[in-house]
Amino acid sequence: MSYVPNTPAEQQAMLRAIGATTIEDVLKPIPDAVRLKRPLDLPAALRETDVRRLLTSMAEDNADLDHYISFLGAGSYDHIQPSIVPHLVKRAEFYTSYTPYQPEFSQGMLQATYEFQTMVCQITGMDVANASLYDGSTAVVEAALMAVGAGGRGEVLVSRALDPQYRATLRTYAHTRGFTVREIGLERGVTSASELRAALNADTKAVIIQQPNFFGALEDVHAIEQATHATKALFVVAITEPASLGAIQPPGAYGADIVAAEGMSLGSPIGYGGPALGLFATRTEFVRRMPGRIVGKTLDDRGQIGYALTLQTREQHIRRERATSNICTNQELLAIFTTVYLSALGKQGFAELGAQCLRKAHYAQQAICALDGFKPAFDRPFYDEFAITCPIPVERLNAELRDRGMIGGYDLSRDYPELENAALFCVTEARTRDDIDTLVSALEEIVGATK
Amino acid sequence: MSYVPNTPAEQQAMLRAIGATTIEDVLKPIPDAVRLKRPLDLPAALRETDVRRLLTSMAEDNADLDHYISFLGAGSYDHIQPSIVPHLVKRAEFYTSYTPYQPEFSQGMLQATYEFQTMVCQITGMDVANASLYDGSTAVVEAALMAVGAGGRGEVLVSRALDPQYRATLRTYAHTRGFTVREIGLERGVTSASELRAALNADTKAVIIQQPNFFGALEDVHAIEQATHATKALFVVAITEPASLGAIQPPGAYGADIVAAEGMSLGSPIGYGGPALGLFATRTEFVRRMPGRIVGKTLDDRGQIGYALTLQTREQHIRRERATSNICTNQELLAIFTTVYLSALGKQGFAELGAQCLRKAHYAQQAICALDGFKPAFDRPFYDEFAITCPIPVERLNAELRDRGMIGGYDLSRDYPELENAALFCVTEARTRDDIDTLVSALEEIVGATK
Amino acid sequence: MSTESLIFEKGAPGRAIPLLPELDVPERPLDHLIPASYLRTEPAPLPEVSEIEVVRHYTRLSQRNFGVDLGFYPLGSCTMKYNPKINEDMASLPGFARLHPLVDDSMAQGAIKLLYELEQYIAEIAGMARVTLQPAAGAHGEITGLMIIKAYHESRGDIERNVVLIPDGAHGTNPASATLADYTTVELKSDARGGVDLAHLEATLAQHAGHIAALMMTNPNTLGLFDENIVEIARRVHDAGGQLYYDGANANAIMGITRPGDMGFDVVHLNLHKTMSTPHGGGGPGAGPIGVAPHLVPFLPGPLPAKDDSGYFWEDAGPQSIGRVRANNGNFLVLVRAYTYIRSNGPDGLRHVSESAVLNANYIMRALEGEYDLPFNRACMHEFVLSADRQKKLGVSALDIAKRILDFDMHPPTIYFPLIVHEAMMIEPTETETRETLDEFIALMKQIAREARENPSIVLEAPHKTVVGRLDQTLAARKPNLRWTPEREPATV
Amino acid sequence: MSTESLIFEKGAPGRAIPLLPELDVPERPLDHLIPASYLRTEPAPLPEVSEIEVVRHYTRLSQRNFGVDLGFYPLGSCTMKYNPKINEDMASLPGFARLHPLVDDSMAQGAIKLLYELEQYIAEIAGMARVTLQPAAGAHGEITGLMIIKAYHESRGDIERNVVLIPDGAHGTNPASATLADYTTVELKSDARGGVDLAHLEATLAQHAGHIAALMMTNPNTLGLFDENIVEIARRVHDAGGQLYYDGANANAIMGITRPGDMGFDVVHLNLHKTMSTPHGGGGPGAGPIGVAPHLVPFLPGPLPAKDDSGYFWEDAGPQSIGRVRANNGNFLVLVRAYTYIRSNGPDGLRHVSESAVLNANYIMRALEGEYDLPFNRACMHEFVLSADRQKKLGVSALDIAKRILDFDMHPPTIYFPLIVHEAMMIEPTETETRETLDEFIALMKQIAREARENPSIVLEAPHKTVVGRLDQTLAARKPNLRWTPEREPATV
Ligand SMILES: Cc1ncc(COP(=O)(O)O)c(C=O)c1O
Ligand SMILES: Cc1ncc(COP(=O)(O)O)c(C=O)c1O
Repeated sequence: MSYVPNTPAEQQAMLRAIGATTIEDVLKPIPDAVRLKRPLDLPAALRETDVRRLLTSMAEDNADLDHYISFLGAGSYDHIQPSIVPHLVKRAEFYTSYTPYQPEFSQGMLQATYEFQTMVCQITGMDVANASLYDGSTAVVEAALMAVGAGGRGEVLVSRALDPQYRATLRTYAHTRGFTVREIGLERGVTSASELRAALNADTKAVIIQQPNFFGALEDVHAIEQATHATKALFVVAITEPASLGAIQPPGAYGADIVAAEGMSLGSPIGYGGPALGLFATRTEFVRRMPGRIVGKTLDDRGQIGYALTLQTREQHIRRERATSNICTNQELLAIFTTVYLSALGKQGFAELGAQCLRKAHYAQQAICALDGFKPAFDRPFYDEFAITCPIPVERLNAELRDRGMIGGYDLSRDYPELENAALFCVTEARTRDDIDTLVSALEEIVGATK
Repeated sequence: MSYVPNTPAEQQAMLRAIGATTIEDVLKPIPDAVRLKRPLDLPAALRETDVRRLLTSMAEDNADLDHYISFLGAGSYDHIQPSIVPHLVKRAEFYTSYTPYQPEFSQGMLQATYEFQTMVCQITGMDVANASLYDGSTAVVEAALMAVGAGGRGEVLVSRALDPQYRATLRTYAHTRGFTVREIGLERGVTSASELRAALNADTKAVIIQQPNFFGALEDVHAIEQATHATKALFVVAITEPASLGAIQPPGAYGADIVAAEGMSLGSPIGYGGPALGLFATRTEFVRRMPGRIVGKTLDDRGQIGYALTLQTREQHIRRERATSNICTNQELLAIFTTVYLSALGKQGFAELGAQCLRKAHYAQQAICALDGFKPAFDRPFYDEFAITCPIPVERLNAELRDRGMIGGYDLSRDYPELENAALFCVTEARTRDDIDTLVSALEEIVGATK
Repeated sequence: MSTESLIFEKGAPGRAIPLLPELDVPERPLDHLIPASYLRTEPAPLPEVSEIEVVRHYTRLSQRNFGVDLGFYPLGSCTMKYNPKINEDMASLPGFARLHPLVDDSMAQGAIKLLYELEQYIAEIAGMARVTLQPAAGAHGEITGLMIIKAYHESRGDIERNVVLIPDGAHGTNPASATLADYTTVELKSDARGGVDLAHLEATLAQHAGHIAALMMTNPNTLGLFDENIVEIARRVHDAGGQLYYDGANANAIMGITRPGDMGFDVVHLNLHKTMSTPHGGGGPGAGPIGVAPHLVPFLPGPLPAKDDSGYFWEDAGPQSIGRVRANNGNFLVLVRAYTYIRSNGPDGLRHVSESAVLNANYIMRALEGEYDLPFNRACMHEFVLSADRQKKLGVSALDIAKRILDFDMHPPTIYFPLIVHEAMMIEPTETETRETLDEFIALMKQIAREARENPSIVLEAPHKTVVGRLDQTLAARKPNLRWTPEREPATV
Repeated sequence: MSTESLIFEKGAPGRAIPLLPELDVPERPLDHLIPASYLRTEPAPLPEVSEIEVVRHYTRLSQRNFGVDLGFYPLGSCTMKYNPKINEDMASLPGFARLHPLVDDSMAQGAIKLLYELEQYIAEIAGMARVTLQPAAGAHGEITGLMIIKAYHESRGDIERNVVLIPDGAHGTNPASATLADYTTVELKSDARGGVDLAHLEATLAQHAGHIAALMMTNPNTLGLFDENIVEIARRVHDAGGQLYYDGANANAIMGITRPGDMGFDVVHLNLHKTMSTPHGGGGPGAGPIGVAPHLVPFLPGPLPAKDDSGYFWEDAGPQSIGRVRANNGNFLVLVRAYTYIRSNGPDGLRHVSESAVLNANYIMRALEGEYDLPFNRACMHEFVLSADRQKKLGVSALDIAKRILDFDMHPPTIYFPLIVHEAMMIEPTETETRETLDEFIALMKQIAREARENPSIVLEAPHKTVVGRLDQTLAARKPNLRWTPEREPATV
């Protein structure tokens, strides 16, 4: 299947027009020494229908959320995508365009991005937001980099209840960039307040916590904020489940300096984890230190309202090695998913989303804990995820659930060896009571059979 | 799930604005005697996600062509739909519009329809085509009505090798409208030439045959044309499989007066048989007697090219009881499917389509006939369908095939009692050699097991 | 936007998109498979274009088209309401979209179930006994209904009934369908309140005594007015031996409020592409199922979806059936959309739809009655008809007003229909419009009324902002150019 | 098209779309579930709109945007080629789009297989040993590559290497990434033929002897020129102990013709959203996988897809790995599109892509060299850079020319990049354009050159036909208004 429109005859005529005979005449600048003298070793071309057949069968080799009842979250959440969202986002004018360097030709994308920035502020309670970063984990990295400052060193304190993959990513960057990451241990499922206080010092550039944290538990953000701001550190709140902001206090309300979040929950396909959507919001005073693209409202030469990229002097294409970040291609289309999604849900729907997740997760948690041998790993308030200590290893439990068409909770012992037999269950609005009851019966049956 | 945007409060304000208090004030003209005093007896409203769940499970209760290997045609054909076709046709500007009564606002649809009319002429070899009718069967009815003439009586001769459902439909209309339909019997799988000649008389208004006919066999159209035109009757060619026109002589080349066809093969979803697409093409001299909408090219008041509905004085909304047809809503969007499909296939692809179906069907027919007990029901040239006499009843054969994930051929004894144990197999370009070989092995195995 | 040439004017010789699978059976010469005389001698002269050309061409054409998703579309009688996207998704499910119509019933249980239930829903909404889902559109429903009525009369030996009564405001499909059913149409006059003139009805019934086959009418009628005498009308027609056919194009006004069956109708069609929110697709496809009263059930086309202990199946029609009115199972994917819509709304939702549609229409009507003539000053149902007579006297016609509306990204109302109102403008806002949109339309109509007085040329020369100006429809009809030809010469006919 | 207000300016209090399921568990007060202090006190002030408002708003916004599906988009360095629709379909399959990233490997066999094979394809195309698919974009690939290079040097105790060399024409992400990796950047001058100035390279290497960590470059470079000295450059940098990083943004020129690995590069990123036809989505998402030479494999981020007798699985990275560079498995659905594209084209197809891209660029370059300055008169690769210096003397800048192009439904080239060419216009037609489109663009550029001489004001005042005129970017930056607020006052910062 080729997408080159011109026929060999046309290409021949074009070659003639530029005074060449064969394409080799044009490729001459490429020295013979580096030329590939054989065809690439790749499978032969397939026609569209054969490609479709091949990929469809590969796709069907996966256990997707349409065919399995899932209680897996741990950073990626299964929410209902309203029908209008893909219909609108997949308008070709949106997805076949590029970065709006020519604003007169890109008002649609620019305006939608301005709306996106506004909505991110509305849900987080922050002042300003950018037009997206790669994902939640790199958004946390950018927050740390912003806190540390250009070329700066120092230390960043990170809660061990921050998503393990985020911590790993942050460590990778910190090592290269040259600042220290120190982890703050846990106490009953949340960041240890005493450890944090002990660790804070004049060199601390930022404190990074996650709310709700990796265990779904709610951190005592006020205490952390006070401790953090008592030094000169920035208070960075990471969010992997922004649907929580429908019900939970927004970081803007408790003094966060930066919110770095994963936005996939808000309307994007879960897609085996990507493309993801890094959300980044901060306070007005930091706007010129913010990474990433920003859209602003302005006027045209006829006095009409219009939108354009702005504050570009922060960016790599202007400031080069002194840019606030190296990001160029971002996750713009995902931002549009979120914009349409949040428009569709709206004020009422977003609150309802938060409340439904909260209620369903609590219904599930109580039902599971009523089973013999299952008990809460922590007694903390939680949002739509909760850790349960199970009577048998989570791996075994999940293998049994899989055979029953279910995807079980996340095996916490993978990242927290001390949490043996602990599973992190997630229950969103996409699960029905029936789904939950099915899980509970299955758990009972599985554990019963092992006795 | 409600799609009414205005809130109760807004509706209350609107009522006040028109001097009413409740909606009942506005509904007053509806007499109490005819008011429904109870809620409609329908299932309660469902939210979008519950509707999706419900319909998805109903859909999965069907054996669709993505999950079953099908050899069923008999008027509805499984062809490959190129990916771009739905992407383009499902542009909201197309499908959420209505009949282009305001041409300045509908140039897109009008131009595409003008292209459709042209393509229908190009593939059929006819002079003019309309913008679509309901389906192939009613297109045949319209052809008969056009031949009989307004208020006219007389007789229409119809081959028994015309799709049985088409014949049934024609009988229904003919009875009401007041003309006679006489069926011409078969001879070795095609219309009996002698019976036809014997039946033709001064009262004959039209001769209707199908090419390829219901058995996939090719009629001797030249002989039929000569016999038909020797009287004053119109020669109507019905086509259920227009993909055949990639390989087979077009009706325009053998003197057809009207082509009435089912266009679903050309890019539309098969959709349990509907929406279908009636194609109607004829010769220039008959254009003012043609049923249905027609788009013409014209100029605007600035001298620019534009497109508009034309020859509307034939139509019901102008001519009312003297219209050429009662059709109003047609199958316009399906016409756009066909237009995009034929553009995508293009000159080469359409010929390739015809050739592939022809070759694959012949490969399959030979392989099946090489099996013990299977033999051609007729020894006629065929396109992508062929009738096979099987060693066991078709119903039994098909039940076995179903259990093996296949959809067998059409059981011809349903409509032609004389064709006992005869199955009509269809093989299009959408079947692979592997599919065919799988069928052949299965047939062998099934019949072997019954011995 | 600049103009867009025809697809035939694009591309180049030899360009093609290799869409089909690689041939995997022997590539035998075609004339070894069938005699050469059956083979096409020249390939069809279709376009020779690349994928990007096709994509750009039809994407650009789509942008030259207006749809409900872009703005207000108050096209009277057409019910251009919002078409929910979930309907589209459900109709695209492979289990529906990729289902062969002739598979064994055991392989189509979900589809037959859907049709079985949809039939019941429509019967309940219309107040009828049973329903056929075969008809592809309203007009198809009409002729199907008339065939049933004819078969009914014939079954009683009542073969002299050759007259169908049709009010003067009726849609053109009504008389056209009557002719197609071999009936003579007789027009019924409207009275001063916009309803059927009872005296004229009486006289007509008397004049054609013994010959009345049916009355076809829509209620609310094409003026958007509910005929308050409907019970009386039904009684009189029935007394005269006629059947009552309900043209359901205007059913968006009545769901859950009143039912044609309860008004006395014997046959009812519903336009699912109007009332049930399935898109009109630029002119179609739609679906026009009809419901019938108990005495007409034996005449319905078949087969009909049925159910027994072993599941759902297609039941053949009985001996009195008129027979099929088309191949296969109706416009199935349109029916899936309608089913989705009914399940989404439920009983209360459907009633709310109709009440809101009626409210919206009255809201606009009352706001505009000062600026335009309102021929019948009564509460309207889901639509109403204004007359531009007053503007016409200033030289500005309904057509001019319509063209002026185009300049403001709104679709104009239906114009010059019904025929009984001079310079008619038939306005149907539907229930899915916001109050703000209604207010914008009202403001625009007032502005145009003012322009007609103060600056008529801006209206007469409209549209100003569309991709083409007013099109010469006379030229189009006088010298029909109905297809492209390679010589680029019009194929004049 | 008239303007479109913000979604926040639409709707009305209380409007909502009931999209979520009916709650089916007990509706307990939220503060019975968690302490009230954790609960949001005010709902987020999101829009209160109906479905039709959302649909119309974003449909209309989409029409205010230009994309490849509408027309020519020769944005240099960005490879705005046609994005095949089949790629979109494959990425929408539920088995991909609805797959949770943390399911057990046994439940993601198809996905891991796809990534495993894609890794091999990319390695083969780039001439590298292994590949990580984690990076989300080119710049992400760059920083990942630099981290690997740093880890490599560190692993050898070679910790004094703190300098990254970057040619003066390089893309801004290169120096920005180097800074992020805590390197000092040193700019390399270009020579008269547009390549790296070997003498300057030599001097720089000497000046920073023992400190050279890497050279980052793209070849063909940002002038669209292939650096013929690449083997020599690679040798010298390697001799100085540096590693070679290949910025693969311009790989559309070389597939199947030459490979970065064969040129001597140690790390290569490919922009799948450019070379492999996945859409840029208005700025993203993309994917920027990197391949590395054998000696760098131990440093790759993990996990990596692997395969054994029991199937596919994720293999953890070894002890030398730099660690993750993001959560989960990369921009997976973008990778699915790229996989689809590579399978569609096959080896010959990819080579044909690159050859055709090169041909198209040369075709335009030769047609325009008389009208605009061509700073380097050599055969170009898949793109080339013109200078509007000549026009600038007439008062018409590259920016003005770009704005004038907008009037003709084409997207302008990249302007003012690379920085080393005055009034640069960087033109990349890509292989998916027809000759006719190239000819149209050529004609337009000639017309604008003529206008610049004869009627400059028409260029200076452009665009004339877009939905907004030239936007005041100074105002935007001086008084940033970055979000809507209810008071409708800009949140000035
Ligand atoms: C009042 C009325 N009756 C009948 C019809 C015919 O319906 P259809 O177009 O579906 O055939 C229409 C359609 O416009 C109508 O408005
Ligand atoms: C030459 C060059 N290098 C690097 C990049 C950065 O790639 P990305 O935008 O994917 O981060 C670009 C993108 O525009 C580029 O053109």
